[in-house]
Order: sequence, then C-alpha cells, then structure tokens
Amino acid sequence: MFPGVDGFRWSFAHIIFLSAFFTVVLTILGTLASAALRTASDLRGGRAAGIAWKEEFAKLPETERRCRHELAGRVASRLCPNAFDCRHCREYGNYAALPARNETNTLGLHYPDNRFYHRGHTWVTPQDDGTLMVGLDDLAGHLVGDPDVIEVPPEGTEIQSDGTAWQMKKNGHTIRVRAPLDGAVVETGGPQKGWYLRLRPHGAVDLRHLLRGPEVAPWLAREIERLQLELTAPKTGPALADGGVLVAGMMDAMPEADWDAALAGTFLEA
Amino acid sequence: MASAVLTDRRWIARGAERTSSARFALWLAPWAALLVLGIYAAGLCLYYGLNQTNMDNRFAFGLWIFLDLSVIALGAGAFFTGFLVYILGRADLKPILNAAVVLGFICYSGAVAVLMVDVGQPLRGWFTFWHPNTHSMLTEVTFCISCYLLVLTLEYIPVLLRNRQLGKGQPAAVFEYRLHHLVPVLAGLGAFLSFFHQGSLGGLYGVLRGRPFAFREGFSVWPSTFFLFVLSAIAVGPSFLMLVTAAVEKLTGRRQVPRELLRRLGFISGILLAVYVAAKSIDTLIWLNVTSPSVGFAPWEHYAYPPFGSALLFIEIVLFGLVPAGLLIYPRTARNRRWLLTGAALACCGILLNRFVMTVQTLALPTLAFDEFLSYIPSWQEVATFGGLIAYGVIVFSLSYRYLPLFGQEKREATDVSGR
Amino acid sequence: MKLTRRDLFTWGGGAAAGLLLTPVPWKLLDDTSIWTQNWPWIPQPAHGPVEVKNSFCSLCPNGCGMRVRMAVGWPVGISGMPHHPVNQGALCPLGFGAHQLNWHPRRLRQVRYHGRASSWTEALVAFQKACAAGSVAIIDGYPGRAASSLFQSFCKQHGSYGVVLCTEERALGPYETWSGVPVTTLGYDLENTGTIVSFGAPLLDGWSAPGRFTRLWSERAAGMADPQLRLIQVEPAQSRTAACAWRWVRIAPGSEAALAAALARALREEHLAPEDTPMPPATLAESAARCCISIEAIRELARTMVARGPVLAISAESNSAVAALNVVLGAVGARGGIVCRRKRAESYAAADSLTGSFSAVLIDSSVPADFNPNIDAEVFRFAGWEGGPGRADWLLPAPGFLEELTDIPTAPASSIETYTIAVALAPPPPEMRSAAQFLAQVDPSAPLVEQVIHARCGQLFHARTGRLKREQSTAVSALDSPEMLKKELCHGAVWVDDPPRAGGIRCRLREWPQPSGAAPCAATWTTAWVPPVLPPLATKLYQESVLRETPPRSAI
Amino acid sequence: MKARYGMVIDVDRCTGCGACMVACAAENNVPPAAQRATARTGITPMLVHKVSDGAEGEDRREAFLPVTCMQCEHETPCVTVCPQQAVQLDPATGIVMQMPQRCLGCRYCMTACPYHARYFNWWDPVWPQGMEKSLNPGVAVRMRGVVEKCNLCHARLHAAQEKAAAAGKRTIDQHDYAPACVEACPTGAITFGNLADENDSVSRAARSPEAFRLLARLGTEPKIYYKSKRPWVRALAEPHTAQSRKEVQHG
Repeated sequence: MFPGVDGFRWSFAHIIFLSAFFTVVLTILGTLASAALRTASDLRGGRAAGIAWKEEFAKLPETERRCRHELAGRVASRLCPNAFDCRHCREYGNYAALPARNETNTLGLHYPDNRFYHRGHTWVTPQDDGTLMVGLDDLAGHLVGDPDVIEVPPEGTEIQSDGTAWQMKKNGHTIRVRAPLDGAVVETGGPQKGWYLRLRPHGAVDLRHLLRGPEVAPWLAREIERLQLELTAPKTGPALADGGVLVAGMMDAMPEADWDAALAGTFLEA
Repeated sequence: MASAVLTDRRWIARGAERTSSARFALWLAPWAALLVLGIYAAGLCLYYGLNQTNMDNRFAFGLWIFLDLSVIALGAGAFFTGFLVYILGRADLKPILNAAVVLGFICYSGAVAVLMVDVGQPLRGWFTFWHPNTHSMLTEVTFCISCYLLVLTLEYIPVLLRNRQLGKGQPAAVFEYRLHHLVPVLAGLGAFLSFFHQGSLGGLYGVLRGRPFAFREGFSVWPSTFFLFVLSAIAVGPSFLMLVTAAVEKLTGRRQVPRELLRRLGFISGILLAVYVAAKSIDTLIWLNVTSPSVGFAPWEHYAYPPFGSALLFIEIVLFGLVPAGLLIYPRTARNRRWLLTGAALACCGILLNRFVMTVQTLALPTLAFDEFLSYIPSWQEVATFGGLIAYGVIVFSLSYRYLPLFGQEKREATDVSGR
Repeated sequence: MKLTRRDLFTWGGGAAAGLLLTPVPWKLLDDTSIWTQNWPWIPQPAHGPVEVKNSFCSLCPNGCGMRVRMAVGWPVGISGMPHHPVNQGALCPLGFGAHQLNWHPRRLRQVRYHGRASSWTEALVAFQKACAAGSVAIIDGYPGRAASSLFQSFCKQHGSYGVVLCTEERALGPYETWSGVPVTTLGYDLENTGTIVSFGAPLLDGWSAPGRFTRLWSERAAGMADPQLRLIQVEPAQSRTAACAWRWVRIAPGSEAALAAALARALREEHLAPEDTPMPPATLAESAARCCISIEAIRELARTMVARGPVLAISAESNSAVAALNVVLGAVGARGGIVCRRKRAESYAAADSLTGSFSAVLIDSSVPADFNPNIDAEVFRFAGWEGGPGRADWLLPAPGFLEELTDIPTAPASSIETYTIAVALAPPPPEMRSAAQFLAQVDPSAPLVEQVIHARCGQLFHARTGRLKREQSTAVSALDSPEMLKKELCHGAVWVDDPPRAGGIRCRLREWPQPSGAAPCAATWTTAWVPPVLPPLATKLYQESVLRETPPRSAI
Repeated sequence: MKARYGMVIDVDRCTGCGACMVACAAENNVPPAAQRATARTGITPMLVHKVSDGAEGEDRREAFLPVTCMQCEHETPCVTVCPQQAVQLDPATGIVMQMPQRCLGCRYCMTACPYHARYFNWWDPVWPQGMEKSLNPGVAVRMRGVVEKCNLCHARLHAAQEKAAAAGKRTIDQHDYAPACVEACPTGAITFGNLADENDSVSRAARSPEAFRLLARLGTEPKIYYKSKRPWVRALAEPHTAQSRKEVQHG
C-alpha cells in the first residue's frame, strides 16, 4: 500500500493506527463472512427450513402463537416457546396430563378423529404400510375452494417439517402449505383425490406435535374467530356470524375481503 | 382502520396498523420534494465547485460542518443504546434498539454524504487511507466514521430482513437469523468506534493551537474537547431517541414503547448530562484562566464580539445544560411527559449550540491584531443541501417505521387492537 | 448445463475477490488522483529552456528597465533591472503582470470603424483622403522616441504635432514659462536633496519612475527618526506617501497654493529667504485660515524645511505657487533642486493647445486612453486594447507590450539624461501596426523607426559623452563603433549622460504669481498607466484584497 | 547541512504598493480572479494588510504589513491537522510544503492557520484564450477544490539546486534563490535568507531588538520575522491590541 507513495514516512504511530484500523475492518468483514458461511451451510445441511420457520414463527402475532394446551383449556394462557414443535417441549407431558375441556362442535366442518392436524391446516393419517397421507383440512378447503394451480413436489423429494409441502395458487394469491412433518414423497394426489401427498417417514414416526381429539374443536373456533375478524370487510358483512356452515370456496364468494391477511394467518405466514 | 386502502399491505407486518398508502404518500411528498431540491443543490456544488457556497478563506468551514457535527452527536443514541443493551446487558432498552439503529444509520450516512459534497475533491476521499497522517484528528474521524457506517449498515440489514416480504424465502430468513446472532459483536465494535470518533470530532477543534478560542490542553494526544464531545454525545443521544419516539407516537397517535422506557432513557440522559455540564464548566474555567491567557488572549476577548457574547456561554451551560439535566432526573418532572420531553429538547438544543459555537464562533473571531471579526450567511445551496439531509432522514425513518418492526412493543399492542 | 442464479452469484463473487489480488484496483486508485489533477480544461505550463532578456517597459513614459523571463519564445515573468540608472530594479505593481496584457480579452485585434470591423486598407484610404483634404494633427503621448521624430517630420508637411505630457512633466510647466527652458529637459535633482516638501505628489505611489524615489526613500529615510532625506507630505488625506513620510501635514483640500504662499511669506518674514525673492500678498493669517492650520505650525514648518537643505518643493499637478516657493527657496537651478538636463532644448505644443482646423487627428497608442482631443475632426486612434473612454472614429490595433522595437528616451522629471532601446521580445499578432508603420505607408519616403534609432545611436557614438550603464558601466568613448553601441543598448545597456552641472535654468520672478494651473486632483494609483486595461493579476490589489481602491478602468 | 529559510520584513520600508502580491501571483501561476471573487475568496499567497495605530485624525499612523505563510517551525498547525500528509515541513529547508496534488480540499488546515495565509481554489483556474503561454514553466497549475499557500517559490529553490548540482556543489548559492516577492519589493523591505546560518544577514536581523513575529506566543515558531522602529507597529505582534478592538468597534 504505502511503499511507492512519495514522501510517505512510516512511523510507530502508523503501525499502531493502521493495525487498529485493519483489525476493525477485518472484524466487520469476518462477521459478515461468518454469517454468510453459516447461512450457506444451513441451506446445504437442510436446517434452513427449521430456522426459517423459527424466524417466521417469532414474527407471528401472539394470538397465533398460543400453546395447544391453552386452546384445549388445560392452561389459562401460554405462548408456545417451541414454534409448535411439541416433540422438544419439556412441559408437554405435564400439561397433556391435565383434563381438557371436551368441546366437539366442529361447526359442521369435517374433522375426523383418526386424523392428526397441523396448525398450518394440514392433516396426517398414518397408513398400514408405514407411509403417511397428508391432506388439506376442511377449513382450509372451504377457504380455498378448488385452487387454480397446484404445485406438488415430484416423487422422491425430501420435505421438512414446517417447510413447504406444496404450493397452491388462487385468485393471484400464492399459498404455501407447511409440511406437518418430515418425509420423502412417494406419491402425489390432489383435491379430487382428497389427499395431496403420501410421505415415507424416516425412522419412527412421532406425531406428538400435531393436534388431535379434543384440541381440534377449540382450535377451529379460534381460527374461525380470527378469520371472522380478518374477513369482515364492510361490504361483505359478518360472514360467519351465524356460526353456521361455512360456504365452500369463500375466496370466490367474497373476493374483496382481505385474503392476504386471512391466508397468511391460516397457513402460518408472518 | 380496516377500511383504509392499503395497496402495500403485503409489505406491512401483519397485525401492524398503518395509515393508508395515500395518506402515507401525501406525508412523503413534501419531504421527497425537499430531498430532490437538496440533491440538486449538492449537484451544483459538485459540478461548479464550492464557489456555490458562501464559505470563504476565513470561513473555510460553514453550515455543513456544523450540521455534520450536530447530526453525528445526535446519532450517538444508536451506539450508546447498543452499548447499554449488549455490553451492559440492559435488556429493558431492547424495544427501542431497532429504532436507535435506524436513527444512527440515517445520521451517519447523511453526514458522510454531506461531507463528500463539502470537500473540494471528493474523488480524492480515499487519499486519507492511502497516506494517512496519524497526528490528524480528521484521520481518526475519517477512519472511525467510515468503519462505523459499515457497522451500522450491517446492523441495519437484519432489521430490513424482518420485513414481511424481504424476509421471505429461506436464505433471507436464515441469513437474518445468523447475522442477528452476531450483532452483539458489531454493537461492541460500534461502541468502540463511536466513542473514538465522537471524541476525535471534538479533538478536531481542541487541537487548533492557532485558534485560542478552540484550543484546549488535554490528556496525552487528546485535548479535553475530545472527552467533552464523547460525554455530550452519549448524554444527548438518548434524549434525541426519546424525542423521535415521542414524535412518532404523536404522528401515529399510538403508543410505541412503554412509558417507563422513555423515562429510563431520560434518566440516563439526565445523569450523563449533569456529568457533562460539570466537566464542561471545569474545562471552561481552566481554558479561560490558564490556556487562553497563556497565549496572550484575554479571556473576555472571545466574547467581545456580539452576537457572540458571554450570554451564549451561560445559555449553553445553564439553560441547555443544568436545566434539562434537572428536568430529566428529578422524578416529579420526569414523570410528567411534557416536562420530560422539554428536558430532552433542551438537551438537544444544548448540543446544537455547543457544536455551533465550536464551528462558527471559532472561525468568526479574529486572531491577528489587525484581523476583523467576520460573519457569514450560508448560500441557498448550502441550506438546501442541509434540508435535503433532513428530508432524507425523515423519509428513511418513515419507510422504516412503516415496513419494519422498529419498536419491539408495537406488535403486542397491534394484536391487542385486532383482538378487541 | 444450465446457468442458475446461484452460479452467477458464485462467479461474480469469485471474480470480485480475484480482482482484488490483481494490481487493477490500485492502478485505478492511483489514476483517479492523476485524473483529478489534470482535467482537460486545466492548462499545463509549456516546458522549455528559460532565458532572461533585458528590456524596457513601454507602457508609460518612464521606461523602467525590466528583466523578462522567456520560455519557448514567450515572456513568462518580469522583474526589475537592478542596474537601471533611474528605476534601479524597482517596478510598479502593474509592471510585474504586464506580460499577460497581450492576451487580455479586450486586446484590439482588428481595425474598427465606429465599432464595426474594418480593414487597414480602408483606414489608409480614409486617412489619405483626410491628408488630401487638409492638415492633420498627430498626438503623441511619449515624445522623444524615434517614432515621435517621424511624427514630427510627417507633421512638417501635413499638419501639426502635439503631445500629451504626463503629470510629472506638466507640474514643471511654470518653470518653462518663467525660464523658457522646455519642461522635457527639466528634472528634479532628488538624489541631492535634503528636504522634500511634497504638495500632494504621490512620490511613493507611482510617481515618475516608481523605483527612483522609493529606492532613495528606503535608503535615506525609511523608518529613521531623523533621516538624511526628510519627506514632508502636505496632503488633505493620509495617502500612502503621507503614511510613509517623515512628516504629514494635513491641510484643507485644495489649499496647496495657499500653504505654499504662506510658507514663502514665513520664510521671508523670518529672513530665511533672500530679499529679492517675491513676497506673497496674502498674510499668514489669511493663508493659515485657508489651510486650516495655525500660524505657528506654518512658521515651524518653514523653519523645519530649511533646517536641512537643499530644499525642494514638488507639486502633484502644475501649481505656480509651489513653483514660486521653489524660487523663494532658491531651488531652481540649484543642486538638489530643479535642474536642466541638457542645453539643446526642444519644446512641444501641448495637444490640447493645438489650434486651426484639421481634417484628421492621429492619436498614437502611447497617449493615455482617456485623452480626448478638443479638435473637431476624424480621429484615428491607435490602441493595443479596446474600451478606453477616449473618442475614436477609427480604432487601429497597435502592437502590445514588448511587441515592437522602440527607443526609450529620458524618463520625465529625471535629473539625468538617458537613452536606450527596447527590442520586440514577442511577435505581435498579425494585423497589428504601429502609428509609425502606418505613416510609412502614407508617405513611403519617410524613414523607418529602425533607421532613426540607428541614426541616433550614431549621433550618441560620435558625441562621445556619457557612459553605457550595465552591471558595470563603460564610457562611450571606450566603444569602437556605433553598431556596438546599438547592440549594447538592444541588450539592456542604458546610455547615461554625464550628470548636469547646476544652473542652466534661471527663473526671473518679480512678484508672486496669480494662482494658476490645474486644480489638484487626487492621483489614482494607475495614473501613469496608459492602456485602458490592467494586467489581469492586478486584481490581487483591489478585487482580491482591500489594499487599493478599484481603479476606474479595469477589465478582468 | 540543514537550511532554515525565512524572511525579515521591514515594515518601516513597506509602502504598500503591492508589487510583491502581483509578482507572487505571476511567479506561481495564480489564475486571474474569477468574476465573483472577493477579498475573502481570492488567492493572494502574499497579502499586504493596511494597519493603523487606531488613532483618528492627524495623529493617526498607518503602516503596511505583508503577510504570507509564516513557515511555522514547531507544531506547525496545518501540518499536524492535514489528514493525508498534503502539507509537510521539509526537514532540509524548513519550508512548509503544500502538495496540492494530494490535497482533498477539506480546508481543515485553513481553520488551523492563525494567519489566514492559506487559500482555497474556489473556482476552476481559467486563463483568457492564449494567456496560458504566459504561465511560468516551473510551477504546476492548481486545480479547483484544493488549498494552496506560499511555499517560498519552491520552483526557484529547485532551479537553484539544479544549478548547484550541475556545478557539482552540494549546497546552493544563496544568491540564486530568492522568492518572487523578495525580488519584487521596490524598497527592499523583504529580506530573505537562511536563519540557520548564524552570520546570514537575515538571521542577524531576526535577532535585532526591533524584530518581532506575529502571534509568537502561540508557540509555533514562525520563520517570517518583522521589524520596525515604531513601537505601535511592534505591538501588532500581540493579538487584539487596543487599536484593533477600536477598529472593530468603528468598522
């Protein structure tokens, strides 16, 4: 650098000064670089989905981060600290033991008990051959109606829990459906088949983190309440006020409503 | 406000309540106009040279340097809050951290931009890194500010990535996550850098042996102004942060941070201000009675030229120093929002006045026996550039507020609202 | 293979990183500094061998000697000529920037007739027509040159010749009236004076050849409590000269004559002046009242004056009272007073005294730009620069500074006779002609300036008086040919006549003269300056500093 | 051997004609003033001030004080503040060298100089058509946006050194080197020489009781001395004499 600059004379001050300066610069660049490198390794190592979900979860409004046990009435108020992954939750056991308020009114929506429900409105049913069926639940189905476009991953794709399971397009909205759990796609279906993906899990299947039984109805109630608020545009008027049966294909039924928010809330987008 | 039309809804955090796009545009429009004017004026100065300004050989520094010094001092809130949160672990200040970072970024980037217009040969800016003079305070300033601006940018990125759209997609999200985890390092670095250049900005004038009004004795290589500037900056930074927050709350009509947070900021500000005033008074006494007379300048000479009377000194130390310190510390006034903000405002005025006196009065006063006392009125180009900087700040902050989570508290309140 | 975005990023990043390892960025950095040094519009000084040539300033009739630094054929710097007998190495501030005058934006570059472009042929035709129609007047601002003699001989046939004298010579007017000795041969013997009473003459601010008195003053007077040379400045305001003078006497504006009379009377009353000198009619009281100073002050001043002789009174403009005071003081014709430089005298008609009807007036470029002939005829004005206030039908582009060969006669009011030659150092632009060249076209029989100069050198050589002054001086008699003399003069030597013996002029003055002469006007610092423009760098003195007041005529 | 070039300016001999200012500008290729240039934006590396004893009327005394770069020897204000070593004190000659080609134009040095002897190029240097032929070959033209000042006609020192080198001498002949203002002064008020040389006329003059330096108490050891027999002129060395204040009040 300095050699070759006419009239420049090195001094002790220069050494100190410049070394301090370059240390600082290197630290800054180092920070940036390490962040970039770790990001890259995460992307490669398949940790990306998890991290991304955790980040996104943190951005969700608190009303959508409630613990399943609060929904089930086992605890007065609790924020989920684990991004809805009860498999690593320490308190899970303690709360799960408590009695749940047994509410069964699914408001005429079809929520069979043999299914496990993900907070992103997908359901999972284990098959006898060890594979898992994954589908879109009834509420989501009512909202979306029949999508314009469906992009299901090709067979053999590894999908990660809370990562993207498949994508749908409807009235210009892109809907990302979160995967309820990890696995490799062995078969793909669609709305008319009633299911979307058949996954082959790796190792033992732990469905603890999915809602089931008594937890479903209260959760639904919350979801509908949220939708009610978000969809209540002045023109449409109270859509679900009667608490009766939802019309199918609500996105078509009331296009002027704030679907952006509604869908994001439904499919756990920040 | 569900009825409000939000064409940019998809960019705004869900649940966060923002005014309609139209009203927002309306709010931005005048600022944008001012910014354009500022850029035009700066362009004139760059194209035709600094003869567009009213600076001259005696007033070699003018409005811009005053502006830069003030803005950077006010921007000190950024590094100081970061310092308190990450280094001293004051987690209670976290909700305001993002706002502080954005504010700091605005102040520093703006100041650097104006500096680039202010120098006669911007293309040679890098010469300082090429053959630095390590004895020059300005070298210190250049190095630290350029580094710290880099730091602020890095600190700003995670905040940016918290935006609903920018943060979409796994890479962005993961990068944000990773960077966020490293921010403490940056904060530490930032604190180190800022402490230094805030000081060296003070040293800038303290070392002017040829200007007895500014010259100060000091410790080792640093004149006393070095330390006074650091103190005043970290004292007033939080106050400014407070004012800005209050302004945002007034404009949006919604509470952004808990009351007690503002009061806590005020308290910190007040204590530091008190210390600063004490130090400043001692320094002034030493300067008036020892430093200045020793080179043949009678103390009162410096205040013999109206409007730069000794009243100015009184205002700076008492009205803009002691009084706000009292207002910010004394519980009864501090509990009253109006008094609290008044205190903060006074403190900010104090630092403005101090920087003004340092930059302008120093040059206006004669040194040679046959010198005249000079005055200087900035040209419209200078003022417009100044305005442009302010507009830039307002615009960036408005955008950041609209699309980024500046105030940690806000989301809960937003959801409360929607939950009602 | 297909190129994904990721590939692009990787490639770009790698390229950027790789680039840093090459010398490219450093080269670019270095170049920016070079670029910022020489924008295309920043002129680069020509490089070349620098040589110093001697020449003489021809912009005012003082002909100060100057050393001109020449680079690649153009003057690039000026400094004084130390061995010059009159200005002794000193120049006025304007002289130092004079070499840039030739490129002054207001340089007159073509013939103009009533402002519009014209040609030499047209001008020539018009002038010849005028000559045919009647007699012409030629006005010269710098008499005594070879060109002047050509003008005179031309006028012998076609009309009459008038001169515009500089203020220093005009101030000598009364002595010419009283003694018959022409002012062009009179001078102040400053070098031998003991006390100088200056009535508003800017002795230290461009008066006569600037160096002449300033050098004298700085050696014999500057800062001394009791100097060998006492300078008493009589002036209403504190001018530069007054500020530097040994004593400054403040009087009411325009009361110079009154004070001169008062001093004369005081001298007579105190018997400090011979009885046969004229006695002013006005009583001391009257004069004192007129000048607003006390009688005691006048008496004291009179005594101080004569305390250290010889005494000499100098007025800015022609002032008969001051002249009479010199008579009373016996300074006329005495050592350290007013001396006559040579016997053979030549008297010129003043330009504004020309009478009769003329069909044309030819004004030489040496005439001050603000001079207006009071003759109703077609004016042919030679000028190097446009924009003078003077009237002109025809503006004829004359050679500029150091662009023509001319000889330099004695400086006005000098006590010694001098002669030298200023050669052309820079080539004049095309289209430039001096008045002499113009006349040579009208009357081809007339000799050229070169020939006249040659002849004069011959006369000097054969007169065998005086010395050639250079670093060391040699007697003319020691030279072996007129050519050698001419060559020496062309290279900066100055011929200096033997110093005049006292006497040679006697003023008979019976009674005190009626106040006459021009009303004293405050001399501006550019009074002696002929062209209508100033050297561009003169702005340092008035625009870029407050050292001097802005002059009436200045271009950049 | 190290030289310390300096001047002794005899204020009593200065008639304030301004020849030094013009000669300096011509020597150093200072451009003609821009249209809008003023006394505060002009470039006058040598500047003659008109000073007075502050009295009024007949007993008012005036003098002229040429001010140029004082070539401060100790803690040279401009040298210490320049961020990129565009100003340096030449150890061999004691000349404070300004390197315009390295100057960023931050003007910090101008605020640092108590003598206001530094000048900023507010305008592009422009010469009328053809006048660039009259530029002094030795000196590079400064461009817009950089600071310049007196460097004791360094080009002349260069020439003298080359001449000495050609003659095979190590040190220059003092007669070969004098700045333009010194050469131009019609009264010889400015004398120039080597202060390090005990018997140089300048260093002798600098030691005389009549000699003084402006603002000497700032401790920057200027190498430009002044001398005057008049006490009131010597009083101008100190900052803010009573006179100056009077002037301030009157003007």
